[in-house]
Amino acid sequence: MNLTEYLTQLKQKKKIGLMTHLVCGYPSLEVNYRTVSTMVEAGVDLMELQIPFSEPIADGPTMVKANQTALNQGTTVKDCLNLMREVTQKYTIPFLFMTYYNIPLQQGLLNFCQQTKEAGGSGLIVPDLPPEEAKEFIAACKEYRISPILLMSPTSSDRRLEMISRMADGFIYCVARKGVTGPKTDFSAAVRIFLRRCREKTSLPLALGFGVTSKADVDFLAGEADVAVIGSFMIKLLEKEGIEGVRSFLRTLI
Amino acid sequence: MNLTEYLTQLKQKKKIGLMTHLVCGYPSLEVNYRTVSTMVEAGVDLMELQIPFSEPIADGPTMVKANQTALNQGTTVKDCLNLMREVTQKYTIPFLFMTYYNIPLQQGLLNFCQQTKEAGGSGLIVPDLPPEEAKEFIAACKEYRISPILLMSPTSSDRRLEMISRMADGFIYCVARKGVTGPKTDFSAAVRIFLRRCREKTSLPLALGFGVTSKADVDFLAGEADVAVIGSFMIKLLEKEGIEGVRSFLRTLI
Amino acid sequence: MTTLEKLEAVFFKLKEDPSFWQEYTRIMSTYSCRPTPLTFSQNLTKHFGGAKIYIKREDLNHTGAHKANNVMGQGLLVKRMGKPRVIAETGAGQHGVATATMAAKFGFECTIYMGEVDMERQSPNVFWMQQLGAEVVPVKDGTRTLKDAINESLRDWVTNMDTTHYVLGTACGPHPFPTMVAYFQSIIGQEAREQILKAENKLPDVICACVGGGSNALGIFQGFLEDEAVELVGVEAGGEGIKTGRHAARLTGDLGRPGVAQGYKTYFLQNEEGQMVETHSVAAGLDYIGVSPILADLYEKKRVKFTYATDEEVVEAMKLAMKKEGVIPALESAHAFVEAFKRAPEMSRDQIIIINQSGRGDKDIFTVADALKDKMWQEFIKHKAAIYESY
Amino acid sequence: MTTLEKLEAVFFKLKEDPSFWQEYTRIMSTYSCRPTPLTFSQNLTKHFGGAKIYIKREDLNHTGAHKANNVMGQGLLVKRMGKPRVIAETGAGQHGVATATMAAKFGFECTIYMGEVDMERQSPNVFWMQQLGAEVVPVKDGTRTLKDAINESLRDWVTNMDTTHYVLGTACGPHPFPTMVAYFQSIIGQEAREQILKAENKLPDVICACVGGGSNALGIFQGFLEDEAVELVGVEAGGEGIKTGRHAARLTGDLGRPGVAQGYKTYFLQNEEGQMVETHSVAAGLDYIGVSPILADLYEKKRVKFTYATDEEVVEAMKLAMKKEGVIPALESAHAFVEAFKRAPEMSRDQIIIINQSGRGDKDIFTVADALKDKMWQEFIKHKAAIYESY
Ligand SMILES: Cc1ncc(COP(=O)(O)O)c(C=O)c1O
Ligand SMILES: Cc1ncc(COP(=O)(O)O)c(C=O)c1O
Repeated sequence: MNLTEYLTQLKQKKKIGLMTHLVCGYPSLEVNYRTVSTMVEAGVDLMELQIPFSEPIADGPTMVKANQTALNQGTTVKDCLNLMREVTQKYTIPFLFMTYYNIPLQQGLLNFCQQTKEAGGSGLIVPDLPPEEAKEFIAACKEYRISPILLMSPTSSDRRLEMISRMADGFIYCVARKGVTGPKTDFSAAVRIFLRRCREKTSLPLALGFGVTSKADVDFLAGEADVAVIGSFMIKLLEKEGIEGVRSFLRTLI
Repeated sequence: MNLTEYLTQLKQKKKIGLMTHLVCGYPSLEVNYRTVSTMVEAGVDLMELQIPFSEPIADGPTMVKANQTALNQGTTVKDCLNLMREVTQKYTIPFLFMTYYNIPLQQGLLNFCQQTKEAGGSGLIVPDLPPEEAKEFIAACKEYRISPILLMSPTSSDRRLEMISRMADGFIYCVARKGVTGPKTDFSAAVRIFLRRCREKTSLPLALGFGVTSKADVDFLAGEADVAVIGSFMIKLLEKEGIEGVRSFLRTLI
Repeated sequence: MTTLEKLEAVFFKLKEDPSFWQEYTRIMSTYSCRPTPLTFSQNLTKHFGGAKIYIKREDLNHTGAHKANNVMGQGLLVKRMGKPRVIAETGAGQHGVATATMAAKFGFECTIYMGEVDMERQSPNVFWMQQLGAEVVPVKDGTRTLKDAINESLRDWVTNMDTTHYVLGTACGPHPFPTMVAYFQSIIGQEAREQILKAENKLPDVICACVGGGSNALGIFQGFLEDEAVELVGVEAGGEGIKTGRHAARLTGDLGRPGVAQGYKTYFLQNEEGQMVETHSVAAGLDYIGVSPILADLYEKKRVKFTYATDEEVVEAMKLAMKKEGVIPALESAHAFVEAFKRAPEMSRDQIIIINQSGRGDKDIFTVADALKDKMWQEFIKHKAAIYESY
Repeated sequence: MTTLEKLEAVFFKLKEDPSFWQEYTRIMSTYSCRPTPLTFSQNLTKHFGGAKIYIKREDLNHTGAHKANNVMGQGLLVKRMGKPRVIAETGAGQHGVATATMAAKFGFECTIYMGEVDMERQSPNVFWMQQLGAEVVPVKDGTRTLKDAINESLRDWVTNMDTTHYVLGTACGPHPFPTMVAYFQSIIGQEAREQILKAENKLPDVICACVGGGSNALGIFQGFLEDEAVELVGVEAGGEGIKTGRHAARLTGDLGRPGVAQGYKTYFLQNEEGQMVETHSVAAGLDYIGVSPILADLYEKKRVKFTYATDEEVVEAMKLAMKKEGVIPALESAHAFVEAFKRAPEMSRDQIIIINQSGRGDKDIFTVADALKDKMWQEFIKHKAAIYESY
C-alpha cells in the first residue's frame, strides 16, 4: 500500500492523521527507539525520521541543536538506516526520512533511495530541494518506489504549486507559514486559505506542519488538512518532560 | 669692565679660560649656591646660569632632565634672578644667563634685560634665537649694557658668521659640532679649522662648548679658543659624584 | 523561495538598465573612493627582480575592503525594492561592518549574524557594527563561525522576507546571489583593465586574488575573462598545510567535493557522509566551507587556476609587503601576495602581475599581533586589562 | 640652521616647478586615492533640517588621514635632496604610521619619536610603525607626549642633518615647515572647491575643520581663502571645557599667548613665565601647545574664525555621524562635526556646510571604546589579556 492509499484510508477512519518527527541520534539512538514505540503506541499515524545534517537551514533552534548534537555524537547515515530498518520491521505505520539534499547526493541518489527502500522507508522529505532542481531526485525515488514528498508554502505562486503538484507523490507537505521549524504558528484564516489553495492544485493528501503545538492547532486543521505534523514541539517536549511527557501529550491529541 | 675686556685680560694670565654651567633649580637652588662657590674657588673664570625652559630643544638628555626637574620643583624666573643677584654680589667673576627665547620674551625683553643687569648678570645666551630675528633682543641688551652672546656653528656659512660677528658682543659662543649639548665631541682637526674660521670673522674672544669633557679636550682648545665651556658634563659629574667630584675634576683642569 | 525570484527579477531588470550602473558607480565614487588606484610597487618588483608587480587597492575602499562594492550595490537594490531592513552574516566582521555602514547610509534597520566564536575573536568589528547602529546577534549553533552565521541569516530571511533583504557577503548562496555579488564586484576588474592598459599599454600576464567565497577574485577576474593570455590565479587558504586537514582549500588538491548546502551547489569541504567539516585559516574571511559556484565553473573549465598559501607564508608575505611597499594587506589579501611573490622572480622583467589587495590589514591587529607573537602588544593588552579590572 | 635654508631653497624651487606638483598629484592618485570624495550626507542634512552637509573624505587616504598628503610630498622632496633617512615626531601615532609608510614606499630609513605616554596609549600604531620597518623611539622627557617628541626630533635633526630629513607632521615648527606642509595639504581645498562647484554649482557657506597643528584646516581653507563669502571655521580641542584648564584651545577665548618655542613663533598655551602648560583632549592629534603660525595670522586677520568642541560633544557627534552617515570620523575630525552640527540647523536649506573629515576613527578604537565606557570591549580585552597571561 503506498502512502497516498494509506492516507486516503486513514481519512475514512479519523478526522485528521498525525505525523510526528524525530532526529536520528538525538538525544541518542536508544531514546529514538523508545520514542518511536511510545508514539506508535499512542496512535501516531506516520513518522519522519530526520537524518542529521551540519547545515540545517530550514530548521529553527530546537532542531538545529538536535542535528548538531546527533552529529557530535557520531550519528551516521548508516545508523539512520538501521533505525529505519528496525522500526519498520516492528511497526506497521509508514516511516519517512527527512533530510537535506546533500545527504542523498553524497550517498548517490539511486543508492540512497535503494537503501531507504530496503530499510522499509516509504518516502523522502528534502526541504532544501526546490522542485526545479528535483528531477533527478524524483526519478531515483520512483525507481525504488518511495515517495518524494514535496513542499508547498504560502509564498509559492499558483504556477509553482501546479508544478509541485505535477511532480509530487505520496502526499504534499504544506508549510504553514514563512520561516523555519519551531516557532508557534498563528492558526487563523490565512492557514485555511493557504490549504484551500493547495487543495485546488492537487488531489494528493495534504500534511500541514511548522508550528503545530497543541490540540487546538490539530483541531483547527481537522477537515482542512489530512495530516497534522508535529516536529520541533515533540523534541522540546522530550527534552523537558521525557518520554512520559510525549506519551501524555499524544493522549490528549488522539 | 665688560666681558670682552675681562676675557682679553684673562688671556694674558692663562692659556685658556674656563666657563662652567648650571641649571638654576637643579638639583636645587641650595645646591646651586654651593656649586657656584665650589667652582669659583676652583678657579672657574666665568659661569652661565641656565633659566630652565619647558622646551629645551638645543639640549641633550642630561640638560633636558635638569630643566624639567627644576621646573617640576617650581623654579621661577624670579628664583633665577635671586640666584644671579646673590652670586654676583659674592663673587667677582662674570655670570651670564643662558635660556630660551620665550623666557625673556614673556618677561618683556627690556624688562628682562633690566632685571638681569640689576641682578649683576653680564650677558645672555639664547641658543634658539637666530641672528636674523635677534635685532630687538640685541637692542634691549645694549640698552642695559649686558652682552648678547651669539652662537657660531660649523654649519654656518661665511656670510652668516660675518653677520653674527657684526651683531655680537662680549664673546662668541662657538658650537663645537652639530647637534645638542651633551654627547662627547671628537676634538680633531675639524674643530680647529672651525675655530680658525670663526677667528677670521671676529675679533671677539671665542668660547667653545658642546661636548667638552676632559683635561685633554681643554688642552686641545688652549691656543685655539679663549674659553672652554663645560656644560652637561658638569651636571653629570654633580649627579654622579656630588660637589666633591666637581671640585676634584676642576682641580685637574686648572 | 519566491523572494529569490523577486530579487532575481529586480536585479536582472536593473542590470539591463545602464542608468543603474551609473548610479552605482556614482555612489561608489562619492561615498567610497572608486576608482581605487592601481599601485605600481617598484620596491617589490626590484626585490624579486622579475615581473612588474602592481597592486589593485581595494583596501582603500570605505570600510577597508572590496566588501563595500557589494553592499552598496545591494543597498541600491533594497532601496528599489522598498524594504526597510537588511540582515547579513559576517565572519571576521568585515562584511558586517560594511553592511552596517551601508544600512546607516541608506537608513535601513540592520541585523548582523555572527558566530559566537567569531564575535569573541573579532570584538573590534562588533564594536563598530554596534556603533554604526546594527544589532549584532551571536550565533551559537554548529561551529559558531561564518557558515553558521549564513545559516542563521537564511533562517531570518525566510521568516521575514517581506520586510527584509539578506545582504549576502560573497558570491555564494542561492541564485541570484553569486551572479549579483559578482556583478557588483566586477567594477574591480573593469577599472584594473583600464588602469593597466593606461599604465603599461598592455594586459597583465598574471592576476592573483585570494579566494574565500570568491567575490574579490571574481571581481577582478571578470575584467580579463575574455583575455585568454591573462593567467587568473585564485589563492585559497592553506591554513596549517593542506595535508593537516586544517585549511580551507576547496578547489586546490581535490579536497572539496561537489555538494549542496546553504542553498547552492558547489565544491564543499565535507566528509564522506556529506557533513561539512571544520575549516581553518589565519584569515577569517577565507575560513569557509564553500566557494562561489561561478568560480567552481571557471575551475572546471580551467579558465582559473587554483593554489593555496599557508598561514606561515601569509604572515611572511604580509611583513614583506609592509616593509617594501608600505601597504598593509588584510591577512586574506596576503594570500594573493604569497602567490605573486612565488611567481614574480620566475617571470621576466617585461611581464606583469596584478595582485588584488582585497582589504586592509589594520583591522586585523589582534590576529596579526597574535600571528607574530608580538610581545609589546601582549604587554599593552595586559596593561589595558589591568586598568579595566580596576574600574 | 643651514639645513633649513637648504630645505627652503629646494622646496621653493620645486614649488615653482609645475612638473613637481604633477608628480605629487600622480603619486597621490596611484598610491593613495586622491582626489578623495566629497560625500553629500543626505541623512545628516535631513536630521538637522538646515544647511546641506557635505563631508570631504580625507579618511579614505592611504593610512587613514590627511597626513598622507604631507608625508608623500615631503618624501618626494627627500628623494630630490638625496637623503637616506627620515625622522618624525608622532602623537597619536597617525603621522608616525604615515611617515613609516612613506619611508617604506621610498626606501628610506625611518625613526619615529613618540612620547612614552603616547606609546602606551597608542600601541596599535606603534605596532604598525614597527611592522612598516620604522624604529620607534620612546621620548621620556617633559610631559612625554607630542611636544616632547617634536623636541626630540629637532634634536636628532640638528645632529644628523647631513643624512636626515625631519618630516614634521603639521604646519608648525621652523620655516619653511608651516609653508611647506600647508602647500602639500592645499590639495584638499583645491579638490573640495572643484567638487562642490561641480555638485552644487556654487561655493559653500561654511567650512569646518579641526585644528591641531593646523594642517588639515589650512589644507581645506586654502582652496577658499579668496572667496570671502565662505566662512572658514577652525575647531580647537575644548577638552573638558576651556574653563577647566584641561583643553588645547590656543586661539579661542584668548587662552594662548604669542611666544616662541620649538623653533617658531605663534600662539602657545603657556603660563605667565613662558613655560608651556599641559594640554588635554580626547583626540591625541589636537593635544598640542602650539598652532600653525599661518593660522595664527589668519586668526589675527579675522579671515578664519575659531571655536572649540568639548570631549563630550565630540563623542556625541561621532556617534551621530556613524549612525546617520556610516562614516567613522577620527576623534580629531569629530571636532569639526560638532561645529557643523551646531550651525546646520540655524542655516537655510539652500546653504552648504563642508566638514573636513581629516581621518578615520577606527584607529581610535581603544580611545573611543574608553570614551564610551563600552563594557563588551572591556570584557574582550580582559579575555585577551588572560590568554596572553597564560603563555
Ligand atoms: C579583506 C577580505 N578579502 C577577502 C575576503 C574573502 O572573501 P571573497 O573571497 O568573497 O572575496 C574577505 C572576506 O571577509 C575579506 O574581508
Ligand atoms: C585625523 C587627524 N586629524 C587632525 C589632526 C590634527 O592635525 P592638523 O591640525 O595638523 O591637521 C591629526 C593629528 O594627528 C589627525 O590625526
